[in-house]
Amino acid sequence: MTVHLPGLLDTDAIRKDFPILERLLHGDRPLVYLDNAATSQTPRQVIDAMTHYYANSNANVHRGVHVLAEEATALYEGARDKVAQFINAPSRDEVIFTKNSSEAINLVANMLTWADEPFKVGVGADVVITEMEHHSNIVPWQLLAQRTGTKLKWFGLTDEGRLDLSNIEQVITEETKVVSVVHTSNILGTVNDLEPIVRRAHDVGALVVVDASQAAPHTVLDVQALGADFVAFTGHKMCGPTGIGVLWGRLGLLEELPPFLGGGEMIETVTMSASTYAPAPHKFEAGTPPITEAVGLGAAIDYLSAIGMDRIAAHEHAITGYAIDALNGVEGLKIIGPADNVARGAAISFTFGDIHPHDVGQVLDEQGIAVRVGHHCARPVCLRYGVPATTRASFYLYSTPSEVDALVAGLEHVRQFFG
Amino acid sequence: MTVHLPGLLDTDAIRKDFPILERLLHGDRPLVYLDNAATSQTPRQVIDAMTHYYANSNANVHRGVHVLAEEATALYEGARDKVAQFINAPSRDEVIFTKNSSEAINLVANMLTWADEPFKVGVGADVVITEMEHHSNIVPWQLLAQRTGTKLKWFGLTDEGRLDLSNIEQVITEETKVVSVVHTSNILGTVNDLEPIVRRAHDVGALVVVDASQAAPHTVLDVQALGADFVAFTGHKMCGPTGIGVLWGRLGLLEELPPFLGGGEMIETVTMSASTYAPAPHKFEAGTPPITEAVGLGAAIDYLSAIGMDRIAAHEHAITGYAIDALNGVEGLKIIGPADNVARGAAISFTFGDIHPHDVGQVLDEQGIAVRVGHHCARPVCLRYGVPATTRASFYLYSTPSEVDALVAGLEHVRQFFG
Amino acid sequence: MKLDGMYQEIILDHYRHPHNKGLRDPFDTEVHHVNPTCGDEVTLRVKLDGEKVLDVSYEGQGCSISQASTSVMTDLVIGHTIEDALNAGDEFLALMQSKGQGEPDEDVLEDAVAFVGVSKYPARVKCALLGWMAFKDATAQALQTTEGQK
Amino acid sequence: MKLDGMYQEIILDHYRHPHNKGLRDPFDTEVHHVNPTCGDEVTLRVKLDGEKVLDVSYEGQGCSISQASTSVMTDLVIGHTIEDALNAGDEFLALMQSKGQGEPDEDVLEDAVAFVGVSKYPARVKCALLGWMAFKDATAQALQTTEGQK
Ligand SMILES: Cc1ncc(COP(=O)(O)O)c(C=O)c1O
Ligand SMILES: Cc1ncc(COP(=O)(O)O)c(C=O)c1O
Repeated sequence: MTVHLPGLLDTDAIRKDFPILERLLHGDRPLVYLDNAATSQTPRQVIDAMTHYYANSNANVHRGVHVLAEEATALYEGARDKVAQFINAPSRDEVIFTKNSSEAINLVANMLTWADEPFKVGVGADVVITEMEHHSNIVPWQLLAQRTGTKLKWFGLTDEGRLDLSNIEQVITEETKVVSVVHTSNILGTVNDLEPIVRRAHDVGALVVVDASQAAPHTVLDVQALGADFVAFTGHKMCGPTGIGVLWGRLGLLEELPPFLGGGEMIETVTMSASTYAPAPHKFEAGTPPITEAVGLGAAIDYLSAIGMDRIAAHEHAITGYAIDALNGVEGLKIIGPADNVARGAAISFTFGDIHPHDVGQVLDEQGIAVRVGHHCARPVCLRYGVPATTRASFYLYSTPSEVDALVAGLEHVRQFFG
Repeated sequence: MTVHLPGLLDTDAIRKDFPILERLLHGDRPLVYLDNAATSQTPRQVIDAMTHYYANSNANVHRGVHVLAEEATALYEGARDKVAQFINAPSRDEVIFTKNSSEAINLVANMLTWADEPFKVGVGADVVITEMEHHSNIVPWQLLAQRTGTKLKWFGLTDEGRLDLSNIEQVITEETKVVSVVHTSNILGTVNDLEPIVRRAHDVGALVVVDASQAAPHTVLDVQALGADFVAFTGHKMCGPTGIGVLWGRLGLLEELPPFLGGGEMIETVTMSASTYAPAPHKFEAGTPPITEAVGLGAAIDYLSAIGMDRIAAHEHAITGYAIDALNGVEGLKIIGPADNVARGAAISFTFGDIHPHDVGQVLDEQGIAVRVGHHCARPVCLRYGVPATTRASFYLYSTPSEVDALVAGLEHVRQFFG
Repeated sequence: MKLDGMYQEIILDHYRHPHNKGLRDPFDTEVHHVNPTCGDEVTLRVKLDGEKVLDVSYEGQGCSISQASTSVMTDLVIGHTIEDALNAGDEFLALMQSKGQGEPDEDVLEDAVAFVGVSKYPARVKCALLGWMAFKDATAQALQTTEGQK
Repeated sequence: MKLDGMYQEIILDHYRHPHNKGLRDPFDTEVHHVNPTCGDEVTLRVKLDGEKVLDVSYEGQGCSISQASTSVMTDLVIGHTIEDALNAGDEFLALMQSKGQGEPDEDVLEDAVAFVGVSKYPARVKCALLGWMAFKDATAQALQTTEGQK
């Protein structure tokens, strides 16, 4: 029986674009890929764009006068244009290519580590994060704190899996230099209301960094509407390749803040004793950039945009609602994170009686169902909710209601196995 | 007329592996790709390995219990084994994947920026480089110097394009904490004799970093024989993809030195207030690594190893010798760098009368010949030899004597054009 | 079902009815080990007596593999000589690194031979080793203390 | 040959026999501009007189495009009003950004229309603009100084 939910995409057509979805596991089990928050699958269009690049235009970018170098440069810089348009950036020069989200966030932390006033951090200044951050938005700030003496503060979480902003005036104060917060939690699924945080941060003159790693793939991301100063995301979660991420930053800030990595491409002129730097974004892109990966990310953006990010968001909302209902019907299963389908992304974490997530994941795998188990690089969330780990199912544009059904059936099997 | 040189590889067979070499430019001109020092071309075997990965095993690495995650992890860590074997590393844990050579060198510079004694840099300590470094081995050390007060010193160059080590005792002193030097110059082609540098540096207790970006692709690279403490190289110059580089470092050092980027994968345990770090190499690999790129680099290493790095070196030596002779016969052409074929890599820079390299490159391009023009990210070398820029032809395992002939004929055409 | 290779009945038995679980006195040393990738934890006590392992007791949480493996381990070491116990640990480690190819010696490893299937699942090998590593660590610490007292 | 689209005879003529090359006195301001990606350099002097560009002279090294473009530029601005000269610069910039699609106004740009082919080569556009940018900068500085003296 096929379920029909309002807002679903034509997944029959979409799934044909993803070669891996045809794979059979353990002999004859069709792959049910529910690990999209870890990484997304890659459509043929993206694979082909990269293959075509290697077979036709491969060269190092910039400075070359030969045809291949000009084509490679046009493709690489063209990908920057696509990203800028995708996130509604005021200027293409605000788009910096990094190797992943983590580097993008570390880039901001390191710019600030070496910045002069008015951005200077150190003793007497503080940095604010939240208890639902991914380790990649925790550890860079811990390192900054250790290295500079800046104090690290954070927002706690409510029992419902939402940010507790009740003490916002005490957490974000005149001492706060930067507030870095996740748009959509990769473990809880929570979509945060960033507006009050951005407002308060800007009131006290702090910069706002948004970790949009779980937002860019799933919803319309408009950096101007968001009002933040920096936004980070990563290619491999949005149908793109590994090896590329993006930091968007306000041009005025990128002009004033110091560079991070030094090397080829990021300079204006070099002598042995001193160098001057290229304007943004190149100032922050040392060395040969991820050229093929930018080509792939550009193709991924074309792919997603052709379907429409609003339609993808609606599809995932429908699937997530269906999954929440179905999982709530599984005896002994407890969702960790918002239990309703409001302001919620497509990742659902849960515990399952006292069966350890490793065992849950292993038995699901045997049925071809790929979920993630563990602390999902958000160990403080596990500590907060008193669980050692969770099982997480996460959806994307190709996910179907029958995959949710397969998960529920798989869980019944898990129960029998360990019963 | 085909030229036969001793040591040449079977380029007819090899060229069939590189789809791009079949490309015609400007209508009907076969591509003569002589820009290998900027980036190498990519064999079908490498493209296929990555395509196959995306279509079959794509997943995030580590921590996953599902089949795809286990396959992806095995492939990613398998690539680390291949790199370790390729460079004769004593331990696979000494191989860190970065995004390129530049990041690898910045990684060392930043480890040292935050290190405690005995590695601590700062006022009173110095860092030694050379005048023939690529900007990626200059700017990271300039940044370290500015940030910490460490003094930057360097070896000069002889008129013949070699390192001037006559004052080695004055340059490398008891104050020296690190010596970072290029193995093979990307602009001059010089292969440096590193033995006296390593000896002197270790005598005074300094660490040695070797920029092997132009060595790993072209010759047998044995980190144990080299005796250095860190070695950096980059995937896209050795038949691999963009988006990946390698830092090899001695395990003892990697254990003692502090991490650089923070985030997922590099931690052992995280709480809001403090974290502990995973052992090397993971300590230095924050965030989702370049997984597909590692798969591609592994395939590139298989490809190169099957041919044999010694045989590739012999091939390039033969081609380079042939090219030096041929270019020396071109009136008005002057080689910048060693004029003989001794201790020399496969990159040849030259000036051509008073015709500007940009014009040389443009007219060569029109004939399908791709060379690089400019300062090749080594502006201090141009300043040293009093030239604004050079034209550079650089060879690889698929380069042929007839491509050298095409270059020489192309240069005659350039002369006529601007005559 | 292929999974049976990993979750052998003997493993599920130990998981459902663990042996020697619950911390006991007296003990020489207590250690706390964590598997950071999955949050598995064990607190383990060791009581030595000259040449012999007098007692091992533990408390912990984790997956079936880590819990069963710890239970099996206690059976294998309690009452045996320290040397035999550490030897068994080495054998078990070798088995776990065998990628499913190991041919375990049942005389040495007894119930622990059931874990051969686990060695095919790299992500689970660490689970199986958690209790063993804690035992090795606790024993080494206890021996050191005794050395110090001599 | 397609290259002829870039290296039009008129460009090669200016390259071989540049106009107004060699620094001259008197001048109001002198600027030094560099194209960091290829090492092209120009030192350029401007002498203004109220409304008009009295003189422009320069010294430099670089590729045929940058040298010819600077030579053509001097012809176009010397003796013209400052307004017309800056206008021509804007027209030329627009032409260079046209990716080969520009339809330059020969009345305004004269010999500089020959550069339309260069605009198809992104790597060379900066070369063609070097002299023009230096002129614009030197003129702006000269005007500021005059303003200051009023
Ligand atoms: C000698 C040398 N060092 C460093 C680099 C930098 O490599 P990447 O651009 O891949 O970081 C290069 C390549 O451009 C090089 O030739
Ligand atoms: C919320 C969030 N932030 C940051 C990251 C880190 O992304 P990457 O591993 O690509 O650096 C992830 C993905 O794991 C994530 O889900």
